[in-house]
Amino acid sequence: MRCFIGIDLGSTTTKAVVMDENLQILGRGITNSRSNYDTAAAVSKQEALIDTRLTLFRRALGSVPEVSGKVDEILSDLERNFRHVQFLEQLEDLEQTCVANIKGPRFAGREKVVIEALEGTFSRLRDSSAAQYAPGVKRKSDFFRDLAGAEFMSHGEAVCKEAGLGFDLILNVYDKSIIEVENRPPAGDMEGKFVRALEKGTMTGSSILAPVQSALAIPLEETYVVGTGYGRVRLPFPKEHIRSEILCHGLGAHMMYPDTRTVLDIGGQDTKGIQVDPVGIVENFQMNDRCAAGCGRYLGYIADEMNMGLHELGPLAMKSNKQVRINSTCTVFAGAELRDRLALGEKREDILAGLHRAIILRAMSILSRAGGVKDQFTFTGGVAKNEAAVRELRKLIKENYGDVTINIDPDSIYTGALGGATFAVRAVVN
Amino acid sequence: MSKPEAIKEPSMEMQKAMIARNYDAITSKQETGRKVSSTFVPGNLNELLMCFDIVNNLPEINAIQAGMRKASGGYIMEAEKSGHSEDVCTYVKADIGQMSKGNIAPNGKPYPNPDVLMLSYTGCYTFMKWFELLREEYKCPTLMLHVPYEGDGHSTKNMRDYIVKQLKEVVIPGLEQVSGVKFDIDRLRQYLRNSAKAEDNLVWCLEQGKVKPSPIDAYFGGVYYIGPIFTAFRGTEDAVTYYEMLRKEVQGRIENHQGPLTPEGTYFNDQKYRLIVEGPPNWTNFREFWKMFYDEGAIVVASSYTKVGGLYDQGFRHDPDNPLESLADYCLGCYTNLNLPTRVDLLAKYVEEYEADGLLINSIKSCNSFSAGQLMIMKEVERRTGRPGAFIETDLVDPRYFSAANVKNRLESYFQMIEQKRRGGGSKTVAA
Amino acid sequence: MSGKNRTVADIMAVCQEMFEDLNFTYARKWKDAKPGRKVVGFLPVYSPIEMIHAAGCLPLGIFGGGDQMEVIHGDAYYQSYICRIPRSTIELGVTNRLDFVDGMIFPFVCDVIRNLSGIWKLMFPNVWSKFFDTPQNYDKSIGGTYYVQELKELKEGLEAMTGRKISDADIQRSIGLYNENRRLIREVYAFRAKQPWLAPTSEVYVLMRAGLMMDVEEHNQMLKDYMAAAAKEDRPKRDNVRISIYGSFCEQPPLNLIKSIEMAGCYVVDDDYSLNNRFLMVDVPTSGDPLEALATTYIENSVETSCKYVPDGKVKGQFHVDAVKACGAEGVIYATPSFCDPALLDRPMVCNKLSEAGIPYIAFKYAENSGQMQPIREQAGTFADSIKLWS
Amino acid sequence: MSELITTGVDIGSGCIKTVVFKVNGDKVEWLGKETARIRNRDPFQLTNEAYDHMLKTAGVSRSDVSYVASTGDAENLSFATGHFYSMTTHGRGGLYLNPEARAVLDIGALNGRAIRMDGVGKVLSYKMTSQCASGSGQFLENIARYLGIAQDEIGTLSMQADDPEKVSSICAVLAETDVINMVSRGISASNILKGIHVSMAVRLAKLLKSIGAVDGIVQVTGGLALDAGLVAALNEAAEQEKVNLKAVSHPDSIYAGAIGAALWGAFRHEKLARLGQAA
Repeated sequence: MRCFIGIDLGSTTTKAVVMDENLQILGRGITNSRSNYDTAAAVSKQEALIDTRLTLFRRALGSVPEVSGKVDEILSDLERNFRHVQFLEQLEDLEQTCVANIKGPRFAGREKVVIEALEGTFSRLRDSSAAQYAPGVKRKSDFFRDLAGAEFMSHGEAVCKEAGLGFDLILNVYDKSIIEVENRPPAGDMEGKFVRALEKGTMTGSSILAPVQSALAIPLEETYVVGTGYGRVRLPFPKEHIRSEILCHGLGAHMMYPDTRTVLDIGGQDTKGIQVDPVGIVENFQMNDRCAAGCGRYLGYIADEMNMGLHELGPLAMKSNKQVRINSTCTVFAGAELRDRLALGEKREDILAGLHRAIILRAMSILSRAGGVKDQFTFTGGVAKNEAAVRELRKLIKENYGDVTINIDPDSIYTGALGGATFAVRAVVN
Repeated sequence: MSKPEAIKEPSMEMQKAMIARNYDAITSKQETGRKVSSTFVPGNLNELLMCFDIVNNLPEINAIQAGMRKASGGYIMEAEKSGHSEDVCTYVKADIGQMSKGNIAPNGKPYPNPDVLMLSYTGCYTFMKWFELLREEYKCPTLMLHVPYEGDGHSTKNMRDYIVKQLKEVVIPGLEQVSGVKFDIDRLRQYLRNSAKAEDNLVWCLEQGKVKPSPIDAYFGGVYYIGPIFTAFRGTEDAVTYYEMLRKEVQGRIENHQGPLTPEGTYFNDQKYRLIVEGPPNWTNFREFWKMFYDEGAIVVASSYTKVGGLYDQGFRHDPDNPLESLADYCLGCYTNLNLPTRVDLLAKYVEEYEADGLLINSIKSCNSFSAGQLMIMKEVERRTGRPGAFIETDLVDPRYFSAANVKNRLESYFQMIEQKRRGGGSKTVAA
Repeated sequence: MSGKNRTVADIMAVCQEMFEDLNFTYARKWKDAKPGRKVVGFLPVYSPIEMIHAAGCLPLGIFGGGDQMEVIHGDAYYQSYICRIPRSTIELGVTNRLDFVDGMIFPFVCDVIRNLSGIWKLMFPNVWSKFFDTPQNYDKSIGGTYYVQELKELKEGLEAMTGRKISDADIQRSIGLYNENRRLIREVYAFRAKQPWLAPTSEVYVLMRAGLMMDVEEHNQMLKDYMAAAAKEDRPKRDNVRISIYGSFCEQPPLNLIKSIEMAGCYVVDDDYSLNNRFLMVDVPTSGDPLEALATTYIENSVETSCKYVPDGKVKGQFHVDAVKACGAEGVIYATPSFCDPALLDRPMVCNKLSEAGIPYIAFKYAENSGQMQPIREQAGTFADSIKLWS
Repeated sequence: MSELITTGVDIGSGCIKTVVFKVNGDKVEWLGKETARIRNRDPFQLTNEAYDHMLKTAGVSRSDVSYVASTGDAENLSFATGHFYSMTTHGRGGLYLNPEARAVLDIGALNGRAIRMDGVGKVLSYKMTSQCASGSGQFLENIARYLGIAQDEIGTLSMQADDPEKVSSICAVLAETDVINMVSRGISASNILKGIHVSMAVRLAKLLKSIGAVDGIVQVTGGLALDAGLVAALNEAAEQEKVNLKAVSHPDSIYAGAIGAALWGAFRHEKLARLGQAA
């Protein structure tokens, strides 16, 4: 079948959306951008195609009366198992890479101990992965780096302590290796992995297997790809396949909410305020200037500084009932400000609440610069998933612009890619 | 495909020779015994200085030259090392840094110390500090001409009288003393007559931006067109000849339906977007910056930067019949001496009269006189014209503040937006 | 409560409240107290507020929003490389906190404040606003003549706004009150220079800031009360060094910054904070033509600060050297707002002059909403250490 | 003049340093030292532990100590006798580590500080970097972590660079993106690290010049003092500037602040004792 793909190469994550020729979304995929853009584009596209398969499965299972009412469960089971297979595959790659990286004077005479510690760590990682992928478990991140990393820290530190070994040594091997693993092009054989996931799953019975297999057999043809985002110039695409991220964001938001007039996107290193007209055409836009203060990366730094997952910041901030005023949104100095405040005896949740407000205040300024907020308003980007940030945004929008419908789509991080995919359809179909 | 041979126009060669002659006159002052003044572009009193046989040296132009030669970055660092803040104007720092690096003019010879600092402080606060700083260096006489700002949108008799009085009682006696030449008002009248002639032709050329395709680029090309009249040549016969020549060239391009020449030496005929630009250009990456425009088919049809040294297209001419008063009016009317509402009026008028797609602002970190308030200007011009504006940020001569990727991203987004709006057809504007 | 019974804490409570009040309750109440009253705002550094007073209006000093104001719309008007005071001033405007202000005066400070006057005209076309350009030529017959005429135009503007003529006697009366205000302020400064432990700058500063927002006669009384009350305070003298602060004449630092400097072992014995009330250094004559009196005092007897041209290069910066000697400071902290062109361009010239005179100095930048005080304490503290250990 | 025990406590953003000295007039004996990484712990509690551990190792008890001098972020340290600010202490500490030094460059995680002093440690002038952090140690640490390079490998790698790649962005976050771009363009870690070192060195050289340190020995102290690549870049920057500065480091550079504090503490103690006698 004909697939139209939009890829949004952002500074921290790369997103892809697959559409059919009727502008229906078939799949979405995301990965972290890191250093190799070709790989990031390939991985996100592959992820979107995996998601497309799931959509096709859903369509196929829709006509199987035996599973009616149970399709959601079956598919989430299938996906969960698929992800687990994928995780274990990457974990193995990581372990091999780590072992290969134990060389040089730093390890002289200690190779054996270090390898043992690594093996111990990875064995625990494999064991605990089953729990991570158990039904109903909420994972901290979508990315291998984050998932493996967090587990590696806790297991590794424990293993090293038991072995009387400095953790820094192992951590360094991990840092070196994860970058190599991430930048390797993705392994193929999607279909094989789905089959293995099926086998691993609790569901058996021929009534499912046949439709799934037929869905697996549908060829996915990449009819037209449009690239956008911060790194678009580095994408290996001809110029006519590249669109400005502003345009893609505007159009993407319009596709999700046709009545939207103002869009705010908070990305890793930029914040954009966009006004769109009733047909999704951008009328006006503003972005932050040469300084990335108050962008998504800011929260990343804060999370690192507090030794927390990015997903945990919002919930902690929600616990605050006395917000601390934070005036600096310089990303790097955020850590210093945080320490300053902690030293003054302020509570973590109160500081965090203040930091979230600071980000939103920056965004409010950019919106103001772009011409204010008109009904309907759509908030997109990674920060749109953060409940504390959303709470502040709602408050400030109401105070400054009154009652405005605020749209936040759980898949809003894909807005730019969605716009790109729409452009791809238009390039061929219209 | 082989590269076509770059075309050059006679006016360019002539200007180049004029500039070279002026640098030679400056750097050979020991031999010729001529006096040299340092002064600024906006509100410069070139005709008056000529009356005293004083050669005119312009530190702003020297900083631009250093920027285009890619030397300004080093000079700025030098000035910052000696205690100048990272926050302040890079023209000043390039000038001061250049001094501690031998102060070599583009012709390879050292700049002599000026005999007088002619501080005609028009529309820019920093000028005042700049010459206070240079005064500490050169310890030479400094003549301050305070030009009041047109805060209420117009000049007043009091302002004009104040300037004329300063000219009569401070500037002219000061220049007589420095040069040993007695002031002759008829000489000034003759120079002003020349100025007015050249100004007529300049205005004609700038107004051809209304033609489609535009035979001129009123920003990147514009900085060359204004060269002689804004600097050491206004009032000279050379400048009169230059503008006659320029006019003929523009006329020729109109007849051939040609656009202006790009630095690559080809005519830029395929013009997709017509822009009005506000703010000075970036000099360190001037060609790269320009290329981002013509590569995308964007032509600048009018700009405010070409008005910093005089708002001739709005009717002002130097007037031999009222010489000192007309110098006062000239100073008062320079673009940066206008208040914000007046600047908005002017830019909105350009958008309409030149049938532009919108206003693009190049916001310069160094220049608060231009930059403070530009976002308001953009909002207002968008509101009044219903055409979208765009905002990019660079600096005059500090290479650290030119982020090519950032500028390109915004420009491309802007052009694609205009394109999309055209295709979308009839979509209504941002006007509230 | 007034008069001799007021304690420092009482006075400070009043001042602190006014200083922090971003809704300008005092000025609103003043305006409502009598029908037809008008309020005229003015920005740093210098405006002849006697003229506003003579017009029967309350002169209201507007110094931005400080560190407690969240700036949303103000940032939409300014790039990141522009100082903070115009942003927060715009924020005050668009959030209707200045909706009761009938007129605004933007005096000459720099290009940013100058252009703010134009923004104000575009944003609030119904408010009378004036860019007030004081002369940079200090010859009485040239700059003075120009200035008298400018004052006349200012007077006409105020008259048109209030619908009431201003007589010479009105202006003379106002000059008299402000002469007293300036005299008392000089006394407070002298008191602090003599016994800085009794009049910490974190107090004097707030006292001065509040003074520029209240009725001048009320402030005159308050200044007297403060000196009487402060003299009675039991505050021990500490092993601190004496320093002067310069460069802070326009955008003001957060109060915490002043406190941090004091905490790090410095007594501030001179400063150029809220300079409007000390800009004229002598009494303005109350006889003769009052406009000429104001003009001549400005021309002949006003402070040297970065927004004034110094005609004689040889004495540039000498003013600061003399001021340091007069107040007995042991060093100078040249503290400027980030992106403040006047102060930052002046800095090398003034600091060189200090060095030549053997006066130690340090320099740093701040913003009205600076939140991190650790680097400030570190720099001021090291400065205090160096004077303490080796001077 | 009598023998006395003095200690110095320096709380930094990542690490706590404590030292103990025996001072008798000009005779100075270093008895013990201890560092502790803060890593999400309460710095004051950690300081107590590290301090006691150090005293124990040195065989000194708390009651033997005449002056506890704090520096860095330790103004609120409850058991300190007095506080000295970091540029006062780094100047003195640098001089102790190298008596020929006439300037100190303290390079910490967020700020750089340049201090010029005379032969007895009196600070003549000083300046701190401020504002954007792309030239800071924290930035270097983030990039190294991203590249998978351990702290102690940075210097060696940097010195192997053949074509350093300059980081142009002013903002650290955007600079980080610059670096990611470099990796994607295949620039080696050596050249990236050296590029960062060069841009830091240029800023720091500017700082030194602005305080009038134009010749002689510059003692590098603080968290990044042991980064040989940075020190090499500093010397290259000095050479390019044609100033006769020589940047040197010392294995105990990280203790400079604590050492300076301890020694000024002794100085102050004696001064106070003299004043006490006089009174």
